[in-house]
Amino acid sequence: MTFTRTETMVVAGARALEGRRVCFVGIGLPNIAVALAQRTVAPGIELIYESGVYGSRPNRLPLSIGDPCLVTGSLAVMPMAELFQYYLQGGLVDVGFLGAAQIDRRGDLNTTVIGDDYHHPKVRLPGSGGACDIAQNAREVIVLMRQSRRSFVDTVDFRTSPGSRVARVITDLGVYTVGERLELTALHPGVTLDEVRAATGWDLDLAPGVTETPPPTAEELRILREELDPERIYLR
Amino acid sequence: MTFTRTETMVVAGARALEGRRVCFVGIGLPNIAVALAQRTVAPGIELIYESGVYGSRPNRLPLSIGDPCLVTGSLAVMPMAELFQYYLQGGLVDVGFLGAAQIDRRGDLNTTVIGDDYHHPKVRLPGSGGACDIAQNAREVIVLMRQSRRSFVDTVDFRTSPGSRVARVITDLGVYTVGERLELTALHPGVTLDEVRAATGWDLDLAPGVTETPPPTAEELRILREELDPERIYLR
Amino acid sequence: MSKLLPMDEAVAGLVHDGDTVAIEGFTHLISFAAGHEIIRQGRRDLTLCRLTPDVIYDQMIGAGVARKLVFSWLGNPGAGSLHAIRRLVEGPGFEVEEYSHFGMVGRYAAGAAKLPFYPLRSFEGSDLPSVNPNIRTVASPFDGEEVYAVPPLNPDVTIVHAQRADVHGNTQAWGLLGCQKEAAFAARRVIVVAEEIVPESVIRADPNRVLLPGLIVDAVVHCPRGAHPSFAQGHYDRDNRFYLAWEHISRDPQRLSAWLDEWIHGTSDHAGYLAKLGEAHWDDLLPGPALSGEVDYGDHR
Amino acid sequence: MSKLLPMDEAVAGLVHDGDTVAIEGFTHLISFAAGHEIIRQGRRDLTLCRLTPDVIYDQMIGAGVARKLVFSWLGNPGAGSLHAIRRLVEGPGFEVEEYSHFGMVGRYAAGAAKLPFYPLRSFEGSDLPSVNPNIRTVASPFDGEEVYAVPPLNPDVTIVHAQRADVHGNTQAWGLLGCQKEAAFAARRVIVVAEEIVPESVIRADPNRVLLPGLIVDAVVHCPRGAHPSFAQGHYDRDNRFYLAWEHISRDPQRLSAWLDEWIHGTSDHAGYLAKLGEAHWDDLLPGPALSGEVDYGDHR
Repeated sequence: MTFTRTETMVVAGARALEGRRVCFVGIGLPNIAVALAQRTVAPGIELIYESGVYGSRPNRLPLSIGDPCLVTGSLAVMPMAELFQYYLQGGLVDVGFLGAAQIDRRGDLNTTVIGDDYHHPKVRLPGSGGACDIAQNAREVIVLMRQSRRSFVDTVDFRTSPGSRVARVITDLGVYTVGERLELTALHPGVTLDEVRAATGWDLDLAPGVTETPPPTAEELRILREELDPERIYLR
Repeated sequence: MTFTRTETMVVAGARALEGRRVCFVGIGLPNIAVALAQRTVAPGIELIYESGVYGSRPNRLPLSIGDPCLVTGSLAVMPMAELFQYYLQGGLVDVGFLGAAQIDRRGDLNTTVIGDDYHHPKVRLPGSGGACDIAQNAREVIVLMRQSRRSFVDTVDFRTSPGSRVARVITDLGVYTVGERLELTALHPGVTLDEVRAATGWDLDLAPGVTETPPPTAEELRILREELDPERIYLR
Repeated sequence: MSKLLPMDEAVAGLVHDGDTVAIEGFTHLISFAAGHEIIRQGRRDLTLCRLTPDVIYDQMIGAGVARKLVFSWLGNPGAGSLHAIRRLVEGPGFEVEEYSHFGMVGRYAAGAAKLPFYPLRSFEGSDLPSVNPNIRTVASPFDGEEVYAVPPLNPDVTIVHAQRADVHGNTQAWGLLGCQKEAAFAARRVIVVAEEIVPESVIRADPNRVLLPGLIVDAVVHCPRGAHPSFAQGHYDRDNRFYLAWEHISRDPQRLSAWLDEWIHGTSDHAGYLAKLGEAHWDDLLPGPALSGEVDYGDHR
Repeated sequence: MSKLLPMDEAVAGLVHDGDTVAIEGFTHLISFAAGHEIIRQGRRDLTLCRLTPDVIYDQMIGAGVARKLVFSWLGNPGAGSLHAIRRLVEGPGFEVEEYSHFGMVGRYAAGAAKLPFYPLRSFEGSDLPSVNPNIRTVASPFDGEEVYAVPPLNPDVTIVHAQRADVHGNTQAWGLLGCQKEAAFAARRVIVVAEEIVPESVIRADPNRVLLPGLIVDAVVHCPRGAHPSFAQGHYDRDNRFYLAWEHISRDPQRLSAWLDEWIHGTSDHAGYLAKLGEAHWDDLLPGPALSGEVDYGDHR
């Protein structure tokens, strides 16, 4: 069965949620990864969104973290002030699931600007949203993002969110654990170490015994392609 | 028509609410005075209670500031945190309506202890409740209390709530305005100046031109006795 | 997984000697049934927290379960005083820590939000800061203005009574909400006591009505009329005759002790207490209906 | 006294050149209709505040109404970028002030609560404090621990869209609530825009559902579908095709200008905008029902 690297990335993201109780779902790719996790390895996981919803059971794949399908049938909808204060800052979130435009070897994340001068950026990105808040208050953080020399940089142009609680990074090429710095622990099927090195803006560290990510199963791919994203909104 | 001094006090309290928009109703006698005001001089006044209710239209005289009759049919019920932060501290309360065990010539209020030693009180009173919060955050404060040498004291034994925003004091003997200190502005019908002096623990100040409180009208008494408090719970 | 437990097991498992305990509910939804069970099980040395200690803490403190009280208004609302507590407070040895209502609300809110302090405008010109070192000032880092601050309060266990919950502890309440939410989020352990246990689908049909998520709840106890003599909006009214009677019971230590023997130690649980009260007791405490109406969340798919 | 006004009068009377304006609503209940009317009336030099500027602020800023933006996430959610804003931000002269979501929520909350600052745990290890002097630290007066703080934000006017309100401005909403409440309580003036105007009795039947009391509301505008292309829970879904199309319209200044001419300046009000959109446009945006169920408040008398 053939599959894309984006599919492998999303599947690896979903699998990383096994055993988690409460996941704070960031903007973008994390949305589809948690939807897959709810249908596979983590049926009991409760999802929390910065829009002010806890315990969503969406009837369709949400188009954004503020989709009305996240509200209907959820366990709790509340002012954002309550969610940020009592759920997130209160320490109830096991894992925050974030994307980013840039990450560096320390796990610091940039979603603010490309370029050295904040006031005259080369590219203006969306900014923090809840990312900086999640990065400091979730017990740990998993990052899901596409990897390239432009996104995996030696030092981020702007540190939007600190890497202090980033525990794992999952890309379309492989999986990293993060202590003091990123270490490659698994390569996705068909990806070579040279390819990863070419897509990393620093001298890559390897964990002892780099493995291969088990490929997406037929069932995982069926859920992704038929149930969750038939229009390829996230999987494009 | 005969009437008691308690009735005159409550009627004077109600009349003082004419033209007010939002009244924060404290524990005790203020409850019946605002109920009378809603039925006479201030039909549009909105009542707010520290229990977390705004815009009550009770179908009976509330037994306490947390009576369920204050909730049903009100405009807003909310966590106390919201009421204290956004309504009271936010500056939306025109007038706070408080009772007290002791008041002194500066208008400072005591509802905490009788006796000099807080840690070994002669009498332990209820304490602040919301009074200290109301006294600092309502635009102005009206005090409703029975007057005697024990309640009108030179200096309160314990300053629970500051008198800085107390504008008027209404007792069973008369009415006071408060600037730097209390000044008697009206005597209730049948009350003499000597009687007031005997019930005041300091050298009483008189406003220029002390008047007499207009006696309760037949309609005011009918509402109090027949509609509001037929069992004489507040009017005892 | 169901968290449903009988009251005795919930209290035995989650409330320990020496704990800081909050049974909250501002006049409304006060879990008397849980307080009574704590008396039956003979807990000792509790630090009891509540804005308004109310009759329930007078009963508990009269029964000897506590060594300290944290509060903001110590009275029997509309009915008189709390004499068991007053006897202790006016004598030596019993510790009290006293705030305004806003101060107490702020302590729970800081506890729930994991903040080291809660800023508020109160206490200016009051003697309360002079007798409570936990009321301090803090300066704004923007304009230097000073406001007051209180520290977080994190009970070991908070007990919340509500109109309904599912077996996972997802809890909804309406009417006065007091600071039940803040006290529960601030607590290390939470017991929910509910008038009704409902299917999860009832909760999920109206998610804006949530008070607490099951996530923070350790035990759910089904205990209809467990807030008596306080009230449950739409279920039963406050039993004001009992509050008035308490003024006399509590004033006399011997009567208080006899009352505890008869009504608490003499009943094995809240069902026993209710049986003793009798069904006719409720005749004039049950309100007519006043329905909320429905809103439409929409089946967005 | 009724506060009901047509949109043009509400905006003319309450939104002035140079004002600080917040049209809030987190993805949900965004008052596009009010934003469009502000464009039609040619307001200038506004400071626009929103957590997520969204397409509405891209339209307004593209139309030249603003000189400054206060925000926390600048994107077209799920669809791309906000090019009109980006062109200004990447060039000189346009001012931005940037926080995290929690920081923005805290600014409104401090504004609503009249506090000189709002303490929160965020920004540690982020570069945001180095580019925004309004993000500072404050030490706890209890244990000395430092947390971050943001200053109050008090808009001159906040515009809130909701599912229903009465003519006095008593407003109820369900589904995502964002920080509509905080932004409204923080504001000097408030405009409520509602899908439905209901009798006061509908509001009073469910007082726990309140979003805003009429007390703080200056004008009520009846404007069904006034949140399009954002959504109103239970009323209509997000028009995602429009959000996707905006990516292309906004990218090209000439197309943007043509769009404004056709859809905003070329329509006299939101009714005109809706007529142009056509009724068939809504065919797949209307959800099926998902009712909340009722609760009983009890006729306690």
